[in-house]
Amino acid sequence: MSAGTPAGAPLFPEAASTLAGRVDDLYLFLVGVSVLMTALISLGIIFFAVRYRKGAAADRSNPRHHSWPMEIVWIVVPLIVFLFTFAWGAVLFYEGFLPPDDALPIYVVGKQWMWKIQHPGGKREINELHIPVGQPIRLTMTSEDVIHDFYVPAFRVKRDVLPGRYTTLWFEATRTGEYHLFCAEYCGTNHSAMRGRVIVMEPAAFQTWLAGGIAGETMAEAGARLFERYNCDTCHRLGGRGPLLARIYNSRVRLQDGRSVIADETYLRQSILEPAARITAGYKPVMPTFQGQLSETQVLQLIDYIKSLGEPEEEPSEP
Amino acid sequence: MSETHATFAHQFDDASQQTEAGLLGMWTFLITEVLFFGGMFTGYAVYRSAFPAAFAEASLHLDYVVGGVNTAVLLLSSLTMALAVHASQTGRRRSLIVFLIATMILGAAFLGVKVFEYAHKYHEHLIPGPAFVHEGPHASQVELFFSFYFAMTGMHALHMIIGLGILAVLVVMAWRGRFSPEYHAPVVISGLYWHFVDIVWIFLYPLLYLVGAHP
Amino acid sequence: MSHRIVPPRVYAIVVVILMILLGATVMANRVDLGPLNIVVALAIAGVKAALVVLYFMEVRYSSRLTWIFAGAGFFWLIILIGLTLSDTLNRDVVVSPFP
Amino acid sequence: MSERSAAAPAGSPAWPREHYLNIAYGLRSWLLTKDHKRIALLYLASVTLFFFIGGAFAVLMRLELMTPQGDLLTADGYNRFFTMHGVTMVFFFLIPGVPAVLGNFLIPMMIGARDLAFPRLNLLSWYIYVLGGLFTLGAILGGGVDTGWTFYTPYSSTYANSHVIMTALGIFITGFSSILTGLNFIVTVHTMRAPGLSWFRLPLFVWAHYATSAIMILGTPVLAITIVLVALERAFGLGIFDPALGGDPVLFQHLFWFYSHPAVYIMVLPAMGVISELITCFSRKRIFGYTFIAFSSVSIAALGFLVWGHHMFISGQSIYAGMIFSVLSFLVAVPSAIKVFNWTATLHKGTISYSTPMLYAFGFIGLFTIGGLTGLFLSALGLDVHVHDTYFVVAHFHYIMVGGTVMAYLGGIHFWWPKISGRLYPEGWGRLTALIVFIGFNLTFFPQFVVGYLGMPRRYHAYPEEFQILNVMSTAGASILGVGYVVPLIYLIWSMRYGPVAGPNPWDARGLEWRTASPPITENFETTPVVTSEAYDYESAEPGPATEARHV
Ligand code: HEA
Ligand code: HEA
Ligand code: HEC
Ligand code: CUA
Ligand SMILES: [Cu+2]
Repeated sequence: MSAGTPAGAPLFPEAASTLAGRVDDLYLFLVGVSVLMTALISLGIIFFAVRYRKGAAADRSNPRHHSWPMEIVWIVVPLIVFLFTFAWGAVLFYEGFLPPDDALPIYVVGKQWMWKIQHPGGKREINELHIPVGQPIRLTMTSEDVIHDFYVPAFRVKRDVLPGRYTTLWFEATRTGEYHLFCAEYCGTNHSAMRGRVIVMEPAAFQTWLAGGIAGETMAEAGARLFERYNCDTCHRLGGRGPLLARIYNSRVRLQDGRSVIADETYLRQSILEPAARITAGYKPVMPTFQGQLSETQVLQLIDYIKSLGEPEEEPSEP
Repeated sequence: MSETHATFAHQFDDASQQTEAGLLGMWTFLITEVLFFGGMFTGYAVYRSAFPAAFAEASLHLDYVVGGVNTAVLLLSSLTMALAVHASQTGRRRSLIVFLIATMILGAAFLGVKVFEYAHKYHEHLIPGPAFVHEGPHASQVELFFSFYFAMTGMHALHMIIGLGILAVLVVMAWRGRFSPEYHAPVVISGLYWHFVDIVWIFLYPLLYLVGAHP
Repeated sequence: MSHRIVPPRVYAIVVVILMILLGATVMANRVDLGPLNIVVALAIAGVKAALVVLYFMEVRYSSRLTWIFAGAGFFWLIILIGLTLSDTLNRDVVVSPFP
Repeated sequence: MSERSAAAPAGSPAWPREHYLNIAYGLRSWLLTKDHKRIALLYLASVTLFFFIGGAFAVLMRLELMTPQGDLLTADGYNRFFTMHGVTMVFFFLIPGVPAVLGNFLIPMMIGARDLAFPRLNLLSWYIYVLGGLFTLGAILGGGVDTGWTFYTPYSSTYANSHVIMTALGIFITGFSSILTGLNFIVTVHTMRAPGLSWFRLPLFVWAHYATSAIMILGTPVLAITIVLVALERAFGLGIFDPALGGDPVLFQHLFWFYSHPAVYIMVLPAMGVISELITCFSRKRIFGYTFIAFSSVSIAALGFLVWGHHMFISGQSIYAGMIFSVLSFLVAVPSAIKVFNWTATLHKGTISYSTPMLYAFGFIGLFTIGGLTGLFLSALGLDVHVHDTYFVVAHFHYIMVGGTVMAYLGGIHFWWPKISGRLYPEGWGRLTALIVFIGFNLTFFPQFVVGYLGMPRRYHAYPEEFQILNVMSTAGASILGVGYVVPLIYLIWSMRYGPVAGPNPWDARGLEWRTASPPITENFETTPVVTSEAYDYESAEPGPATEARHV
């Protein structure tokens, strides 16, 4: 799908994810509609302008100044096209938020002006993201300072990375190779230097890459260490003052105020940094805040540890 | 907003057109005021729905009795303002001046109480920013609440101060006998402004002072 | 001011009602109604504001245009608050995995 | 008032003995004027100044972008340039542009009034504008701002170390000038119409400005308070948007776009009003579908307030809110389509002449259509994910704002120049520049669609090499465009002294503004005109009322 000029500069972006071709289809559809409409209108204008130019002997009898049928046509026809386009775009968008269950989690922390990436196995990289081809990937992202935006044009995906919150992004690469990674939300001086590469590898090569280098501890191991270091286990143990954290990830937690929420990454993050915001039913608000003591990376490690303690067996259901 | 002469300005055909334009102008201006405060109300709505417990806790730091008395003061000032308009419509200069001054006194009383409340917050270290001190699990969201408290009441107080300035001008004009049953649009128009400021407070009071249930 | 002059008695009655409503807000706040508290508080405030607009600001005796102008600001404010909340109240739905 | 005689064509019958320009001389007579026509000229001068300041920033940016490395400017420098380009162009050129210059000059005349309802407020609005401009210029001279014209928090509130507060104040202050202008227009249109001028006899220019004013009234205050909150957060540590306190940076975006999306319609609706006037005059035909165009202005203004979230599809906004905003964005495109089709239909069976204003009008319709259609790409959720914050967006809005509004603005200035100055501009030069602008424009911004879809993010000081060719094309186009914008400045100023005398109605147009002398007298009309027919009465057999005025 990549056309190019003789000089080698591309005119159409590479398509390297399962989503890319589908976004391109919508794009080309809209290009078609636009070319058609622009041609219709500009040819119409040119035709009238020439035919009825001053001095030309054209038939000007009975000029019209309004016409209900015509108005209705050019209201209804565009409306139909518009609603069709909306539906198409909405479906693509919705699916872009629905990671498959087997998606491989990877954690991303943006900061002025670099991308810090950590694989669950503990491997870290900066401004580079190695991933296997043909495997859905799910990024959990946050920022240490301002808003950034994780953008891989070849995958046609992009999502803002916000401070104080997690956003997620998923994609599945279809072709090996190296692709641009851009920061697409203005974030200060070196915004345009906050660039990197996404390197898509064959799964086997990816495994070798993962295993290579200094074998550090996994994220969950690091999280377990933090869990001890910050004495979380004084409360979060059997008979302790806090709830047991095993199988809590993705379960439905009842809150004191009667609401209930799914314990996703965002919830876990908030529970650690602002425990008072949402108190679990049946417990006292005694947990201290760890805001300012843990870096975003450490919070992610703790969360990965909590996730490693398992998920509920059945789907979380409405209480 | 309107011409201060008892006659009408050259762009108008007659005095009633001028009055009509003045009133419509004030109403249009009040629309902008609704949306000006509206930005803050929106932020408030977002955070209150996100942190109900913290807002309830923070609100307990405000004295709802003092706030309630202040609300009553402001409502009364709206009454005196309405009576001032009435006096101007019926051409009673003396009562016009009396009611305008009464309105000013009530407005000033409101602001006085506000100053006292702010000072109290200062002593309790509840002014957001580096000096903010609050113990407890919701500390940061309590600070958020107080950011709104000061932004909203501060902006309201600023409008009150401007209102007092306008009233002072009206008193001088009334003193000089500028108004008559035929020409008193400035009083009516200023009255609209004053009542609007009152309305803002009518909403601020329950939203800021009465968040959690007071036993 | 071509329209009619409102007798002061009307103002007096309105201010009495306003004071009663003020008392009502405070009393309503003493009972814990859960999420209904805010609804009651806003409803009372809305009635108070309406009284001020209709009588003190004399909209009740004014032209249709004035009614429209008096309502427009509040209407647009509701749009602003409503659509903003349509985002912030539904964030959780997004970040959690769909059931 | 001095009684000096004008340096003008003595004895020329078409030249009025006394008019708004020669009634008084000297700086004082301008700075204290309450005449809407003079205030319009004050605006014209200041708005033009800001356009060239903004344009100069654009030129420097384009020069930097000729090469992929950031070699001409530092990264900080570049960031300041695009911010100040955006801020001056949007807040100090395009928003006041058509309304405060052409609207101010024409609305009272078009409705047969002697002035706006509140002349002093009108003058005040100009002073407020200048004050805001001075703050912004001060910030620029002091080193500038680097937040982007969108001022996203927490960057603007906490991290940026440039003159945010100063610029914010500048925008806050000009906001009030915009509010006052809108207020004045609304009250004027409601209360000051000439006898016989019912709502559906108003020129569509007036309808468009009424709708614009409504947006100014309803939107601007929200921007004002938002900016105040950011400034308070920066200055005193008040934590309204601070994520460290649990504050929500996305809330800022909601408040900002609640104004700034409708503001894009502030920028285009008045231009659409201009186009309706031009098309009818130069095809000598009544407008097609008057009521539809009139109501489409109003519905754009109203629906325009419901779509702001389309700037935030991937900002962490709820996807359901995203869907609501997306579908509403498609709906707001319908009234724009109505206008485009009706304008085209107006040409049918007209008598069309290709004068300069008409060429700009043609340019507007074509480029606005392209800009608008690419807006649909952006409001299609799944596609916006890819093109958001790329050059595709930059191309979209320049097509509408530069290809659309600036073209309409130039067309309008040319069309009403005889009324404003009493003189004709050189037609040949006019047509030539219209062509230069059209070509330069497309060469500048069309490549940006391509480079945007390729994935080049906006606000990038340096970029990967494969995007270079398209960027060089764009820079080349910008220099042609720059020439196209400087030439009219020269010949319009030239014509003020040397142009042929225009007479009251050189276009034989039908609007009330053409029923009085050029330049008009201070009170606009000798006697208040009485309106007896619909707008755009170009086809009536009897010589229009305009011809009467010509024999005076
Ligand atoms: C005058 C300015 C102006 C105008 C009028 C518009 C008009 C529109 N805009 Fe644009 N827009 C901007 C200025 C403007 N915009 C700016 C400045 C930005 C960037 C801000 C920033 O981030 O800095 C932006 C960004 C922007 C975005 C966000 C992009 C992003 O950041 O990801 C979106 C998304 O929906 C959008 C959509 C639209 C739509 C749907 C319209 C519609 O109103 C267009 C309607 C018109 C038409 C559709 C054309 C006429 C129709 C026809 C001829 C009928 C065709 C018929 C058929 C298709 C059958 N715009
Ligand atoms: C009314 C609005 C308006 C107008 C008229 C323009 C006009 C132009 N804009 Fe502007 N632009 C914006 C509004 C506007 N822009 C906004 C809102 C942004 C977003 C900012 C942000 O991201 O925060 C933007 C961003 C923007 C960018 C993207 C920057 C980035 O994201 O990194 C670019 C890049 O090419 C650009 C180019 C131009 C050019 C070439 C013109 C030309 O049309 C200008 C032509 C004018 C002249 C050339 C000046 C006249 C001539 C002289 C001064 C003499 C000297 C000139 C020569 C000898 C060549 N603009
Ligand atoms: C002083 C005791 C205490 C300590 C120390 C403590 N917690 Fe907690 N924790 C609690 C209590 C009590 C709750 C339940 C009430 C609540 O939601 O705040 C809780 C809740 C949680 C929850 C949410 C669980 C649920 O069921 O919703 C998580 C996740 C959590 N804690 C993680 C941690 C981590 C990680 C640490 C260490 C860095 C830690 N806690 C330290 C007492 C503690
Ligand atoms: Cu990070 Cu831009
Ligand atoms: Cu928009």
